[in-house]
Amino acid sequence: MDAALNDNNEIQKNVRPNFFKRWGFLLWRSKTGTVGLIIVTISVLIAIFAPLLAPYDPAMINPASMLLPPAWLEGGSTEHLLGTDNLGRDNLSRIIYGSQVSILVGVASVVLAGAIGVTIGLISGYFGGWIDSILMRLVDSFLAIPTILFALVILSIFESGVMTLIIVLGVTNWVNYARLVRGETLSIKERDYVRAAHSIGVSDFKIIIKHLLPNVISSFIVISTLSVATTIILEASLSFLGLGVQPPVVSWGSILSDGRDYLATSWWIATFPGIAITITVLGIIFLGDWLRDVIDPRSKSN
Amino acid sequence: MKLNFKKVLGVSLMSVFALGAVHSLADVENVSAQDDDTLTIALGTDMVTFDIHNHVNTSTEAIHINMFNYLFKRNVETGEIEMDLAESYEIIDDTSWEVTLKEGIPFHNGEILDSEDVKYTLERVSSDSTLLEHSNYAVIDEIEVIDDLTFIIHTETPDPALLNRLARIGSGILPVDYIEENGFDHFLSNPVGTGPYQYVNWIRDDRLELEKFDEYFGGDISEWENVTFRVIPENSTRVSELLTGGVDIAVNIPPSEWERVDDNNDTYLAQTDSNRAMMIFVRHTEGWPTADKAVREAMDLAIDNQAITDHLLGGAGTPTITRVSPGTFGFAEELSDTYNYDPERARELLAEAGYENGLDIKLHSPRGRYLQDAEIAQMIVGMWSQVGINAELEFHEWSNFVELRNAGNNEDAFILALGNSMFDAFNALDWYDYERFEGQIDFYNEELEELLADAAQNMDLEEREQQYIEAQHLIAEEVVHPVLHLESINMGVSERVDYTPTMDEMIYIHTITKK
Amino acid sequence: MSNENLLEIKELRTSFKTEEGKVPSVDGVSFQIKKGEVVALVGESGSGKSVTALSVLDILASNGRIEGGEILFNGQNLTKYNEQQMRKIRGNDISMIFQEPLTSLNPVFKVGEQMTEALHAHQKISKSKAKEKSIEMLDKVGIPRANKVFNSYPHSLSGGMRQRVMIAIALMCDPKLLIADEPTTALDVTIQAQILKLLKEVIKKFDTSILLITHDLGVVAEMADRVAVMYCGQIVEETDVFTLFKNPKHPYTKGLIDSTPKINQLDEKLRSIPGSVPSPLEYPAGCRFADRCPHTMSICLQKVPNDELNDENHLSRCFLHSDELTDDEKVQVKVN
Amino acid sequence: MAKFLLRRLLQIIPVLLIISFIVFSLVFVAGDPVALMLPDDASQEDVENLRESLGLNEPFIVQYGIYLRDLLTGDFGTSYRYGTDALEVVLDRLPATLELAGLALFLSVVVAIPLGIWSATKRNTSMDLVATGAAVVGKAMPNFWLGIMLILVFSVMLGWFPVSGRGTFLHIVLPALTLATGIAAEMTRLIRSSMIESLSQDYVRTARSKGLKRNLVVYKHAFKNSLIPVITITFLQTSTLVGGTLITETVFAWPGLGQLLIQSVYARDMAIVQASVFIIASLVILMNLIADILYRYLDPRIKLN
Repeated sequence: MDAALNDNNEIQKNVRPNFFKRWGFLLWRSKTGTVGLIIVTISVLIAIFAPLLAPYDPAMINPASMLLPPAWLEGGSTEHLLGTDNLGRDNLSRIIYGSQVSILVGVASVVLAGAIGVTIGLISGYFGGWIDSILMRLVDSFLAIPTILFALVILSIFESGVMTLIIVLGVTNWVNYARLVRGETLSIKERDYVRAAHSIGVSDFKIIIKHLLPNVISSFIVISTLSVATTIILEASLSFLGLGVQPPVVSWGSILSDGRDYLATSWWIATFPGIAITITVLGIIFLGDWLRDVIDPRSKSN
Repeated sequence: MKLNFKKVLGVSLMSVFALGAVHSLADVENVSAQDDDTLTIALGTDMVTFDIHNHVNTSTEAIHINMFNYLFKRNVETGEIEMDLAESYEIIDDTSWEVTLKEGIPFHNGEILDSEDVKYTLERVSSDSTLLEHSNYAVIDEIEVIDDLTFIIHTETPDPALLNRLARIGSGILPVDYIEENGFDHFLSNPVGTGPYQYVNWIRDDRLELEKFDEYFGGDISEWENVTFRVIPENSTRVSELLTGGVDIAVNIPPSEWERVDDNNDTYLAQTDSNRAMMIFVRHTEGWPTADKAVREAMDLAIDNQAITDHLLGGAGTPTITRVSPGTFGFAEELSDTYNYDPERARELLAEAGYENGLDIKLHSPRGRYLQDAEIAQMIVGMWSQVGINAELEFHEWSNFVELRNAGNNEDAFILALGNSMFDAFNALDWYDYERFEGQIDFYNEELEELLADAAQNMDLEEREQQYIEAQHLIAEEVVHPVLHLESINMGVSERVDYTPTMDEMIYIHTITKK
Repeated sequence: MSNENLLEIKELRTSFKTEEGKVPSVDGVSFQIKKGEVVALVGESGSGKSVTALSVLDILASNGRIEGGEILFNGQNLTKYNEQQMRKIRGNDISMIFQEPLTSLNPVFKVGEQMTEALHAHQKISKSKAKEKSIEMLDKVGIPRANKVFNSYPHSLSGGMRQRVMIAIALMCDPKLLIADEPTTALDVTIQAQILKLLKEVIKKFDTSILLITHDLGVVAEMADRVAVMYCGQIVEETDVFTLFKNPKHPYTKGLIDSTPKINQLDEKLRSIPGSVPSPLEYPAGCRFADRCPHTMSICLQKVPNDELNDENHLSRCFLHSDELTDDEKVQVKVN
Repeated sequence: MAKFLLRRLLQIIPVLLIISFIVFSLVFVAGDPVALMLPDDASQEDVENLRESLGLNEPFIVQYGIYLRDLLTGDFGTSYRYGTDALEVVLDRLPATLELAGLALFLSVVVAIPLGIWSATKRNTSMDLVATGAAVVGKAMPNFWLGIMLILVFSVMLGWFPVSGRGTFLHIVLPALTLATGIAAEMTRLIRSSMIESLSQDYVRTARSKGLKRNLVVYKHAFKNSLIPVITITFLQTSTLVGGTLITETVFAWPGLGQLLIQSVYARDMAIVQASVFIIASLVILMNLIADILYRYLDPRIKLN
């Protein structure tokens, strides 16, 4: 029997248990969703309890034990499970503390970008006309300049630190949200209940908040989860360009980029944060995919 | 519409790919490093420009040294100033020097060197204030041409270091007829000099190709027919290119790779001390904690210079108290290859200065500009914290760092590494001149100002040397600022080539021989 | 209409793996189709009639599987066929037309392309010959300016025209059996009549049998020779079309017929069948129609009725016709 | 189609205008280039007359006006580092980047389409999980880490490819692979979902009912419908692609626009920064326009009205 050639099937369509049962079922059934949720929860917990988990102070220089390999390789010591870097700092503690900044930058910049993006999307979608065309041209121009280009130019002007990083990534990434939200608003705006509310004199502002925002939030959640992943990856590239977070602050991206000169000799300094980034991004994307299928069932991509 | 999308998509993308492949094949036929007569050198940053007066960039001069000649040149071993384009010179009075050129020196385009070339070149840099080298040559008033081969250099004030000044970055002599005929822009894209190698081709951020100038006035002194300077910014890539034989010499090998380069049987690590001193400048402005000598001394005593050079520089680099390096005129030998380290004393000094429960300062530092700069900064902050100095470390990208200092916004301290291309104490010690760094350091010492002003114009060389040595001792006693160490030059060299880097960080192709 | 069976389905069982568990959509279905005969499968949506049709051609969705039973076509058991063998059958011996003409044709290919490919799949035929045959077939199904339609895209045609193209495609290789899954549901009434007329001509001209899937009794009356009424994955009644309308035996069939308006009873109030179709995941123990049936007896709630009435021309799966019931089994039970 | 084309082209003008404003304000805010152009101890008066000559004392709007006027003539000012016209330097470096980006895009398309289709037809099987996992890992791996590792393995250890630089065809292989990985991963995911969408359409079931071979059903009927969004996806990767060249060109010492931009930003050579950002933005806009046009041209349903 040939598999998966055509999924149009009567049974799938008319079996719809109630909403919560559905979440529970879907989560339990869809392997990737569960895996994603577990990974994301673990990394968030690591970030929150970093001070308790980290065996050493990430910035403590220890000239005596420089470039120690991980414990299981010969020459490694169990005091430093993942070995030490070129200043003798404990790699494991740095990765644990690094999670704080990487996740914080990812989430905070996405929230900022989301706020700007959703507002502009709603306004442009709802009011349409020349407002819409101006805002959309603004969106097109921001889209035309790759995010990393923006960050490169801005961060080299202003001193880069965690706050500036968040603001810069937030101010340049809002474009995807604006386009998405505008699209949704355009379609919802046509719906009768919105027209009805409009006709009985409900203020535009209230309509946007009461009717449009809730509908838009669901797909916003999906997009924002995925772009937290992209931002974490971008932070590593910015560190490579010397524009990421500066010591003593530490992030996965900064450890990875500082360790790149040692890839040939002490490969573990750069590789473990790389693995941390990859696993967390994997978790976020699986979670994002699962959220998309739960929130808007129309898309059949699961 | 019988358009088959798949074909359209395939064809369009194939063409982009084919264009690329063909283009790159027909492009520069990459002369492989194995080809015997070609020397390939990998630099970290690209040469900036052929305007010899307008770059202030040591790695650019390291290339120009093979294409242009100075009037005088510094003997790498002895440190003596010798004749290069000049045949002889005679001091007429304190402010005029009569120089005679060697006869019949050809430029790469066949033009013969004469006084007009010297007049045009030296007056260009000494008059045009927008040129980056202008401040080092402003002392030259004008060049009086006597005849084709002789001319008199008139300086505005007596300049005992004129010879050193004319044997450094910015002293190359340009072909005036060639430039007047084709314009300076044409010169910039097709440079002509008198050096042993002449220009072939320059693909920016990729490679600069030179070839041997057979009619070089110094004769046949080099074994290499062609030289290619390649630009490879990423450290690990540059090292990998060296290890695979893609290049013969790679500059700025990071300490993390020294062992790997030395152990590899096809390559070895060539190290020498450079005259670039790593220092921490501090503010002497009123109201800043570092204006107090006790604090400065505490900061200096808290730093274990040897630990830095041992742990971070693999033992290369020499701790020092004076920033003037060996081989420089006026070098105070007793203040070199030594350092003060006494954390206990540092704590006492801090207590005396009223900071027994800690001193909070801010340290600015560039990142990725000098050898291990970020690591050294973090280690110093660690050492200071042991004695109760809590330093907030702030890294800056280079342009911001320059701007921060120029605008005088720097706070307590900043890290800087400075070389001395003149190999004369004047160039090193003028950093302690009050006006030069008003608003940035504001260090003022009456006695030192007079000493330096006098030495700058003292034509009696012995006396001048003693004045500079005395100045260095005075600076050391005052602990004007902690000085860390002299950086090392670390080059990776292929076994098929024999080369030792020189302290002036120049790359003399003719000194590189085949094994 | 010879009496030898073209298609014989025995105890067919097809089920689907879904997140909520395995759904038995076809639960032991058996019926036959003779050459040149039109058999209609009637029932509400979700009764398994479409799945039965898809099972014949084995083009079920990825999570669907034929669990058991046999599908004999000219005596060959299709359930034993591998993919290559099934491919030779599909579109050649058995072909199918679907309900949504708008989405059943590929929007990015021209009509002609979608016709000739059916020929090339089964016969060694030159491009021009295939084009010629296609245009000829378009004429046969009553499409004006066949040449122009051959070169146009599906979205430029009307619903009726598209359904005609579907039929033309299905007939390209002169199939013995045509499965029509709700062919006229998506069309408006006037076009519906034309399509039904066309299907009748097809039977005459090409001597094709038709398995007609529909929920519209009017279409059944118009087209079918025999009818099988399906409910919850099972055939509850099967007979010839005249007996079905004149003398329906199974309460569900009666309910269906009563709930369709008749020309001569316009004033009477339409009666509908109370309750709704049980979910396939929780079929009741006894008869699946028990909780909606006006004559439910106690036995209906315990045991599953089998072919209680089974004379050679009429079958009904209901205890009302069985004569060995004990008294307490016959006790009437009020359910709705 | 022509009306649509005209409207789209007209839309580009305000976009380019906004981009020029963004680029200019970035430069304006970047502070005083003069400080960097003059030697450290240039006197205040030197600084002053240089500012005057560059017209840096004019109000913002006037300066923007001058800037715009020059822009129209393609004059982005002269690069103080290279001493020549900025646009000339940028255009001189563009072919290297286009060549690298072009090959990377080609590689990602050649990998992503079959992988995307394959994992779509193997949905919910363990194979699909492996493919999706691999795609995510490809996307999550930072470019520079991958680049350095490729060099260490394929050049240093195995010696198959030269380490860096631009020259023979062998030089472009590793950089293109590094750049293509992230793009291919992203495209595989997008193609997979687009294919799943097409595979669930009614016409695929009709195609199967005609007895067409499996590959014909998947690669002809289903893929052709996905081809249209796939083409759009391919062209929309330009922005990510160019972003990627910044890192890849630095790691592989590839003399392209990406590396030039980084060096210029570090050296505050704002003329080059402006020219590069503008050229890159126009390239991205052009590719987005092509994507739009191709989308409309290839989909018969839209072409008609």
